[in-house]
Amino acid sequence: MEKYFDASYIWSSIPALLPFFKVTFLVAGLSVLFGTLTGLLLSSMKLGRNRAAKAFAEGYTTIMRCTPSIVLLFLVYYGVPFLAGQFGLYLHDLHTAVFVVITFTLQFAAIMSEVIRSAYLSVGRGQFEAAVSVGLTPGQAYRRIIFPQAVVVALPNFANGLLALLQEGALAYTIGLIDIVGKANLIVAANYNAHALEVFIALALIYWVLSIMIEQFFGLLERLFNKGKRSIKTV
Amino acid sequence: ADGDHEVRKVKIAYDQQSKPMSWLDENGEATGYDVEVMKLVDELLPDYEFEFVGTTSDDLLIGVEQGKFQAGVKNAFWTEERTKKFIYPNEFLGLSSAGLVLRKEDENIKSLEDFASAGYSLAPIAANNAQYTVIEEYNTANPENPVKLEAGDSFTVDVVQWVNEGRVDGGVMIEGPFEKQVTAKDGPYHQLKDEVVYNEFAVIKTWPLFNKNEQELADAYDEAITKLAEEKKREELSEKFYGRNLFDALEEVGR
Amino acid sequence: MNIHFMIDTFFVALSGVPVTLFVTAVALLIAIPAGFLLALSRVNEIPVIRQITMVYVSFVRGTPIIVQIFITYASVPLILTALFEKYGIQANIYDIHPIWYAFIVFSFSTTAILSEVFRSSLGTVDRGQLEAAQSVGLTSFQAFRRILIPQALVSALPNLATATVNLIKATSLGYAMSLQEITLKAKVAANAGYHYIEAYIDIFLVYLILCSLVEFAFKWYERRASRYKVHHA
Amino acid sequence: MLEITGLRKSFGPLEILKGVDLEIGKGDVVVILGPSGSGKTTLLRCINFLERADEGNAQIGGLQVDLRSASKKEVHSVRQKTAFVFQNYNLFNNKTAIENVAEGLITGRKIPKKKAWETARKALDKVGLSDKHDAFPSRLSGGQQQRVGIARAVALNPEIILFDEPTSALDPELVGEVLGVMRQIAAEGTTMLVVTHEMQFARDVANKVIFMDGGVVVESGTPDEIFGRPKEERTKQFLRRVLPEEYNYSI
Amino acid sequence: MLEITGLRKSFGPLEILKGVDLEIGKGDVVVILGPSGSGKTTLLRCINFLERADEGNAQIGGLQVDLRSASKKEVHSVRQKTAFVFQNYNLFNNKTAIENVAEGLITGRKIPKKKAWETARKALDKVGLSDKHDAFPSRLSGGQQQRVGIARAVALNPEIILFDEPTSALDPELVGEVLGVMRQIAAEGTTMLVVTHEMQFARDVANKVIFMDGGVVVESGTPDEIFGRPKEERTKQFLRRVLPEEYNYSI
Ligand SMILES: Nc1ncnc2c1ncn2[C@@H]1O[C@H](COP(=O)(O)OP(=O)(O)OP(=O)(O)O)[C@@H](O)[C@H]1O
Ligand SMILES: Nc1ncnc2c1ncn2[C@@H]1O[C@H](COP(=O)(O)OP(=O)(O)OP(=O)(O)O)[C@@H](O)[C@H]1O
Ligand SMILES: [Mg+2]
Ligand SMILES: [Mg+2]
Repeated sequence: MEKYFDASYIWSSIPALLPFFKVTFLVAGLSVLFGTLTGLLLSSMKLGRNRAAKAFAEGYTTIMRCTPSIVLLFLVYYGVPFLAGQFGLYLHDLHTAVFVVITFTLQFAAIMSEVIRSAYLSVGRGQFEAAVSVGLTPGQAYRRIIFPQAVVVALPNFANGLLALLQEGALAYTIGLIDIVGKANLIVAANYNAHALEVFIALALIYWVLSIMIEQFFGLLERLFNKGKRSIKTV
Repeated sequence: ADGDHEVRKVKIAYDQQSKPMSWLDENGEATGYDVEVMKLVDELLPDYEFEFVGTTSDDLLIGVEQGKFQAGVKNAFWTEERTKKFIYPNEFLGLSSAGLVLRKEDENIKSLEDFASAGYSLAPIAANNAQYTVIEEYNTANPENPVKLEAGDSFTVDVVQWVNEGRVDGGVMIEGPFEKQVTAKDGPYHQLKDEVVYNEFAVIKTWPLFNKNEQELADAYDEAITKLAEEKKREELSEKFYGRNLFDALEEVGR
Repeated sequence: MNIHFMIDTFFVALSGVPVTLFVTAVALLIAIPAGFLLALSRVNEIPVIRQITMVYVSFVRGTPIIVQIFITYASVPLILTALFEKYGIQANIYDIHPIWYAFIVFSFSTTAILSEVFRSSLGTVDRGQLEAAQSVGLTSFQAFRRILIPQALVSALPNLATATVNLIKATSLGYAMSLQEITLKAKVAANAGYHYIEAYIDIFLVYLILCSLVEFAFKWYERRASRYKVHHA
Repeated sequence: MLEITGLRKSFGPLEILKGVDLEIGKGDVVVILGPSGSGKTTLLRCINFLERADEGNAQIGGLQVDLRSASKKEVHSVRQKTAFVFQNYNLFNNKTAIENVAEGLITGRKIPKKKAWETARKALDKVGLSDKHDAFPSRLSGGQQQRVGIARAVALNPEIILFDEPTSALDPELVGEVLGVMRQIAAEGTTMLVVTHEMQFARDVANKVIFMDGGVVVESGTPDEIFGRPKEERTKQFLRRVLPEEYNYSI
Repeated sequence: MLEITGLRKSFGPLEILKGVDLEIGKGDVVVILGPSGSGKTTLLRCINFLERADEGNAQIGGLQVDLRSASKKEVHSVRQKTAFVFQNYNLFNNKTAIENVAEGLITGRKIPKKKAWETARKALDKVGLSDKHDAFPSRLSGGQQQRVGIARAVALNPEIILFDEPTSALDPELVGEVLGVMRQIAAEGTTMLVVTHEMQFARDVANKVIFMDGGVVVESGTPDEIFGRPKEERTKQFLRRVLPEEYNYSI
């Protein structure tokens, strides 16, 4: 085993990988931002009374959930410029990262629409009724009463979605985006495929530390938003 | 370039993880045998300006077909069927030496026939890799004595290590990488130089792939490459990237 | 676009479905009980196991599956050979079919995800249900089996469905281990003529059909399992 | 003050309110009695537009509205004139007791923050919660939560307060507490419409009792009329079942 | 039948039960009264091991157990001898009415399925639910659910049934229903320990009333003694607050 495994490759890869984290971060960050906004829209379609909008939002969610990310990535990467081309727009020069962000926005929106929907439903209707009965407008009731309570419920699932997104982002290298995973692949290629194990262990370590940080951060947020809520221990 | 002619920018995709044929180096520059030849072609074509776009093999193939890229290099071999999707120019880009990596004691296995007869197992090859095609074609031609061919992914398979470990009996490799890994003094597997061998079984022409609408570009390429052939530029690059002038073996190249 | 090729390859891709489903089924069979036990260990705050579970869950949830696949695929044989040599065991671990690696990787990752699913679903069952069961003379084990688990299952089902769909999609990464599943088969077929667009569309269709069916089955079962509930407007 | 005419409401095929008429004068305390499912809650909810009626008109503090088709603006002004005390409290879980009371004043009524908190403080003190201003609802007992709900309604100083069974989830000692607070508010001249099962309260505090069954007002009158000389058979039957025997003796 | 001695229980720093002694004879119906928070529920829960006591002994139907350190087996046999009727019903949500009743018989008591269903059917009929055997709890009204809870306890034919405020979550019409069922069971000679606020029931049905406050038994005696001639000041005070005035007059 020692013959093939050389831990020094792990330590030398980490500093080479880290700078590329900002690509991963940027792509994930933008996707989360746009995906959450789109998800909000989708969930309001699902909760609303318009049947066509509801059917659309539900169909959209099913298709997105059932499409492997890699396939979606290719569909967007080639489909979007193709469609734009029909309208005389030339989009082939756009940076690869744009397509990656679009892909993960589409996907994250589907996940978030479910997260938001269930969080909204978990806040009893009574809270809304009480708010309008003391003279708040529906808008104010959503903003001041429903939203802060729904956030608490949504946080753990939001964290789940975020972690999943960071992982799925690993696929972006298939269309040539050099994020942290892409860089790991390049390092491996530069070694003629030798010592790939060590490089990927380094990659896993970085991801692991990041996920622990995210978990801790969300745990903190949960405690922060959780004021006034009685937490019941399970079983 | 003459002033009244507009220079046309074209995108040439390359497989960025295929050292030494093509890769993205530490400085973020495209390089490798295939890329360097194309750079020379660019220099000879005043009407064109090449932009090299690094990507993966899958994306390169789809991208060139769709016109996202005008051409691509990925150590591609020629098959009849592929000519329906892409324009193959008249002139090839380079040569690739394919060989079997074997344990020292199997040194006497010189060809795919020998390998197949021994009933040996072969390391998986990525389905979109040219080597896969070579073996597949051999199997089609020799249905009574096929090599056990398995598809996998290049980045999970480390041929030299796998052969040495005994995980497989042999693997297909291009000569260049083998040189750099094992033979070279600073190669990561130099310590295995007495345990594994590389037995070449074929030298094969490699081609750039052009989008179906790029006949003009392909013709321009042909013109340039003919000139380079005269200047023996490809031979120099072969020496540089593969450690050996494969053009010496041009006579025996079947395809 | 080559429609003829696309149709042929659709069936080639379809022939990878059994392997995909097999891996999915084995992973679920292992992960459901294992995930449940881990969830119990966290719910009941069993000291050491709880910490180990947390570290394990954060690793599996935090690192890309493709990286987990790679590490398992590359290191398990190395470690096993070293062990076998040390203890003089005569066995050739290289004869192992790649599907075994798939079982390992996907069972591990699904276990971690399901442990979280079960943890939250156990929290939705009222403690009174356990007390009522004990008060009519059921043991804790009987209470779990007959009262608590059937109820927890209802709230776990939507998440279980998501996890299953994600698992099915994730098995497509099995191509990296030469697993003869949908993606690999389609891509091998595509290689001869470089029909990659057609292959990806086939892959898309097969997964869409497969996952929609799974989603539909779960929805159906969820309705059945929750028939005791009244749905308020 | 409040006048309802021809209120009808169905849920799907089920007609719950079958034409209800109602009149309440300024300062009145009106109690609605009736068996479970008779539509009492639905009536209150329709008045406050928590449910849209299928038909009916209301005149609330000088404002004339169609209960079926009132505009968003009209709904909002009706809600500004009323307050609702919910059976299950419905306190804002994410706000402390005092924030619960102040929310409607600050956000709904646009009262300056300082003044709103002053009012909220007074309202909480009035219901005997001087020491619980900063507690979250989850840390209050049922009776305390119900009292915050009442303080929240009272602080708005609305033209009318609607109570939906404000004591039904409380234990007997707490019932006394909450009814005491309501008595006091009634004494201050606030108009109240109360759905309750507390006969004692109805008799002592109300100046009008309405008996509902099957979606219509069966009978209405002073407490003495309803409890002492009920006219309708259905009313008598209900009272027999609900009142403790001794209570009947004592009348 | 049931004898408790020296029962103590704390939650964290809070001592809830401060040494409770209790004796119930076969066929007795004992009612426990007391203000909210006095530890009534905790007492019942400790008897059934839903909470572990810190100290105390019990003798239940011939079985002597230490309430603090009883073994799993002992706990199980105590539970086989008792049944618990919960304040909030706690029916098994995933089982129909009849399955709720049969579950303890089949899985707990190992009674053959056919016989268990027979018993369950009879128990449900007895509480007046002949037409609801196959309804899930979510489709039953509160009173119906509470009656299923009682049927579930009765069907087990235990040596003693523990009731925790079986009527407090019901509306007045349903209270009568449930108390009627309990009266009937008492008449059949079942031993019962009942926490309730229904004074009427205590007076009519109980042959012993226990008044608890602050974690101890303040006073106990026959209903006439407790209601008519309470000795302790605390008892008098509680009864004054809880009983409707007319009730006091009528005594
Ligand atoms: N959203 C709804 N959808 C369908 N039916 C409803 C809805 N809300 C109420 N109902 C039905 O309307 C009827 C009247 O309900 P309502 O709550 O007004 O009764 P109530 O007089 O307040 O009874 P209670 O004393 O039990 O509170 C009931 O039969 C109830 O089942
Ligand atoms: N699990 C617990 N943790 C901490 N304190 C508890 C717990 N359970 C009960 N208590 C406290 O113990 C005291 C007695 O509770 P218990 O439920 O026995 O009262 P009770 O007499 O049944 O009152 P009620 O009539 O309101 O039901 C209360 O002050 C309560 O807050
Ligand atoms: Mg009501
Ligand atoms: Mg209690």
